[in-house]
Amino acid sequence: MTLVLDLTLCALILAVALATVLGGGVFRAIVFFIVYGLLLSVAWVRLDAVDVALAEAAIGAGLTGVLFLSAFGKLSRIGAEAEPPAAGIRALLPAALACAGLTGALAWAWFALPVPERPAPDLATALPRAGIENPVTAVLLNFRAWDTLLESIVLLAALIGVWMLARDEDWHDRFGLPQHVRPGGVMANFGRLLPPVGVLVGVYLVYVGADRPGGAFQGGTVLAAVGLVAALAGLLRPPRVTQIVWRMGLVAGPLVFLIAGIVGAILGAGFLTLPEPIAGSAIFVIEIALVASIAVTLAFLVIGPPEQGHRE
Amino acid sequence: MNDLATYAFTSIGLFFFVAGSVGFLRFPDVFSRLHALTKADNLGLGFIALGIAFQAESWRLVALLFLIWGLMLLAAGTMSQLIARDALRERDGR
Amino acid sequence: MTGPTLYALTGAALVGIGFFGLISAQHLLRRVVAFNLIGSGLFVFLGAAGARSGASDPIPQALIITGIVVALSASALAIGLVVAHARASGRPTLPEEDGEA
Amino acid sequence: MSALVAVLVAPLIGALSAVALPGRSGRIAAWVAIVTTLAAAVALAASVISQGMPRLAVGSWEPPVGIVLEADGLSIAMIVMTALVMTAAALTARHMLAGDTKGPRIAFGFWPLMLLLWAALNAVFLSRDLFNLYVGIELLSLAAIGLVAIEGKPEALAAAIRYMIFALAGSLLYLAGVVLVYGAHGALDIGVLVGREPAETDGLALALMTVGLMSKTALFPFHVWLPPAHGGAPAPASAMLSALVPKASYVILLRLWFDVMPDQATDAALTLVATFGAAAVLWGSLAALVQSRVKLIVAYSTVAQIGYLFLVFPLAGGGSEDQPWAAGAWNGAVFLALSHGLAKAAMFLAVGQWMKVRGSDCLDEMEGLATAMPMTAFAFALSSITIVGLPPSGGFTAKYLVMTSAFAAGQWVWALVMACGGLLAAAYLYRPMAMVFRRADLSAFRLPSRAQQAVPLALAGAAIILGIASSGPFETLAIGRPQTAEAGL
Repeated sequence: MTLVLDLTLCALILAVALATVLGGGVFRAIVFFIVYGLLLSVAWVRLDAVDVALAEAAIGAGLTGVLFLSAFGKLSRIGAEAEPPAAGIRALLPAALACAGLTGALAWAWFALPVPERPAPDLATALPRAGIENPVTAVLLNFRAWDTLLESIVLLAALIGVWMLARDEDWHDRFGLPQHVRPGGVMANFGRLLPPVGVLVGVYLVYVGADRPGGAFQGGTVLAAVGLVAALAGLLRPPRVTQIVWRMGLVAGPLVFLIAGIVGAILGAGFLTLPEPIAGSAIFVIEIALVASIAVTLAFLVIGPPEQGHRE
Repeated sequence: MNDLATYAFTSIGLFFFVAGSVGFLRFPDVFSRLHALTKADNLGLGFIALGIAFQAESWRLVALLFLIWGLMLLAAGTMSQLIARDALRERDGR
Repeated sequence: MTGPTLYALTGAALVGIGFFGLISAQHLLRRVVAFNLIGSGLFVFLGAAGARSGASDPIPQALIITGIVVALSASALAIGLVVAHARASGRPTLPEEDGEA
Repeated sequence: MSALVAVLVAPLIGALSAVALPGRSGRIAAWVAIVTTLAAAVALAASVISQGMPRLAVGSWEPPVGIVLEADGLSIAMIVMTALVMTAAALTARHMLAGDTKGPRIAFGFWPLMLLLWAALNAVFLSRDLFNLYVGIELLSLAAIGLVAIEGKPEALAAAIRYMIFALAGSLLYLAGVVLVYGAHGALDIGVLVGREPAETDGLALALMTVGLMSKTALFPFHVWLPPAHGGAPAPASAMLSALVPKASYVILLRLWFDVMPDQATDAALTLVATFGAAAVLWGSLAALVQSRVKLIVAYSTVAQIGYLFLVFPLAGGGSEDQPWAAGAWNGAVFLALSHGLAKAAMFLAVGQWMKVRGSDCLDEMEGLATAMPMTAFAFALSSITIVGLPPSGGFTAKYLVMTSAFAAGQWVWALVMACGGLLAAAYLYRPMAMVFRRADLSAFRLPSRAQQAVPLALAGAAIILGIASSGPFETLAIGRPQTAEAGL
């Protein structure tokens, strides 16, 4: 019975992925990609990885999908959404064969992989000392904290890169395109109703991340989405690059993380070492700052560089 | 008993989903398609939530299930309104 | 055929599909979509490898979450570049693959 | 706090401060970070030379649970070279970015991107964890792409997109290899993997990672993105991109082929890699010969110079691994990477100053610059000596090492390629030099200050000093590599 479910799910995932690549039109590809992300998050649940399922649904399907859709909107506005005619099948045959070869090689590798002892025995002894119950959060924020710290900075690097794509004459304008909302309309009401619940859900995801699936990235994404809805509903006006408070919000998470790491190094415990008795609370503090920064960074990434001047 | 209720309600829910999907595929224009999708699917989701609620171990889970349903109603309603308005504007050539 | 094997093979197929999309697509936005398919295919493969021994292994899950966030960052910058490029040149494609031969 | 932590943390905090703080205070924070990181790099090198390799298990978690950072001879050589190039680029950036029409956007974005690039490079040079290296090279790529696009011109944006496609595809192939390694061995730490039981899938994993990293290093045939990207960025950014960024993926390749999986390095595979290198040398040099813009000549020269770096693979690995010449070849490769980094950065900074004066980098516009700005012309000439590989430069020492190894190994083909590459380099660098040294009256132009002109000269001088004082660097490079200690000269 479960095998039938898995088979159906995998077949659906592959069909939607093929539709994404082969189907006509960019818009269709984007919509299929969002469906693909949602199906994939079901697959993650099947693989017993609920934390990943949440991340995939929120970030992979949700946020990435919104990014694609808003980019598509901007491209349509300048008449660059249509696709040029694709190359003929004959021209693409070598590429198709090479890609099939890659898939074949990976499939072969799966059957050739030795099965190592896992989870590593060292992990079992380390987990009780992590100061946190959820093993995935323990790996992210304690064992492999250096990865996570760099990752939060990767997010920031992407945002600065996106900001650099603003036109010079727009630099001091507000982020993104202005939204026109009818006061008292559907969107305005939705924007008023959703944020209280959304904030609750976001905070809850972070809070339960300590001992059950959830965490800073998943919660931060929900909070970013709440901010975006509020901006779409005209409740919040996107800020400008010159507003220092927001820029401080962007760096707060990585900075607190780094400072916690340095304090450990100075006190002699070691870089990014969280001594066992205080590990839980230290992770809590880091996580709060991280969530704030992730939410602000993600929301700004979606809104895009400043460009409101030309439309107002 | 609980299992029986789950089977019954999820089946009803699935029926509405199928009906909604058929409507989505068969109806001629945006408005009637939206009508099929939002109404039938929201109802279907409600029944599925009800069905799963019989399997829940605590009232907390039941509350969460219906919170999800409520949020879906809110989102689906808003989105269909927005899509409909956009389609209307396009039809009127504005 | 067990669950993890099924998902690993799906992941392998996704990688191939994604690379084909990356090569064949002309519209740059579509290439970014394809790039996301490759990444998630690899993650599924890794997740399946982690689920193979029965007990769920948190390390690959954490790696995958990190990978998802990194992929989002890269996509966001790529999407921004595509929009900026289209605005500057009026086209959503690269200037016909000049010098690429 | 150890210097090892400082070289990572200082540029990161600098970048965060440069984002958060307004205008002037942001730039001051960036400069504090630059000076601190430079000092920390020197301190780290000194401590490695005097006290041996520092090893840091981040968070006190040992692998396979945690991530290890370690500084060996290769790391510190690269970190010090990076620090010199970064500092020089920063010193000239203020002048080159100032007074432009670009205004506050570039003035805001350049400093954080540059510091993030620096942090990513140091992180890659120090990390011993294959997945952490993935995160590091992604940070590196995103910061580099931001710097390519920063000019905002349509060509720069197209160049950035092409770079992005190659960089992302490369990262994903590398990640595919990492996934296979983790799947087979349940470990990501290089130290743990060295003692692994070789698995059937290791060959595929190494192949995937190699192709991915080749794409990021811009080795032929994946080089097409490099010239427009490096040629289109502002000069200080070009200097970093050309001198440093390809070295990060190259260093990972060295570690993979010579530390992690020497058992997979068959002679055929090594020869294949070197063949790509040889093609890169010839193709890059020939393409450089026909360019009409100086920046593109310098960028194509990078394509060729990257090719050299791969010629040593069959000389230092596979059947050659235990031979006496392997050490010489390996040292030669690293020496090439170092001297190319210094010289190429000097060239881009010199050309950038010429561009600033003439408003263009067309060959015809370069007349008379040697009389007007003798120091930059001298810097370009000295760098050319290194790139061509004439004594007494670091480039000469490197090529001498590799060529003697090639003859000792009986693989004279690679030596022949190197000789051809040297001759071609002399030819393509002669063209801008001849123009620069032609007489013309440039007294009407505003010239950069002497201090500014001295910066590329200092870098070019460092590349020469590397050749003259090569014994010190040799011993340093050997730290952490037992088999290279017996220099195979």
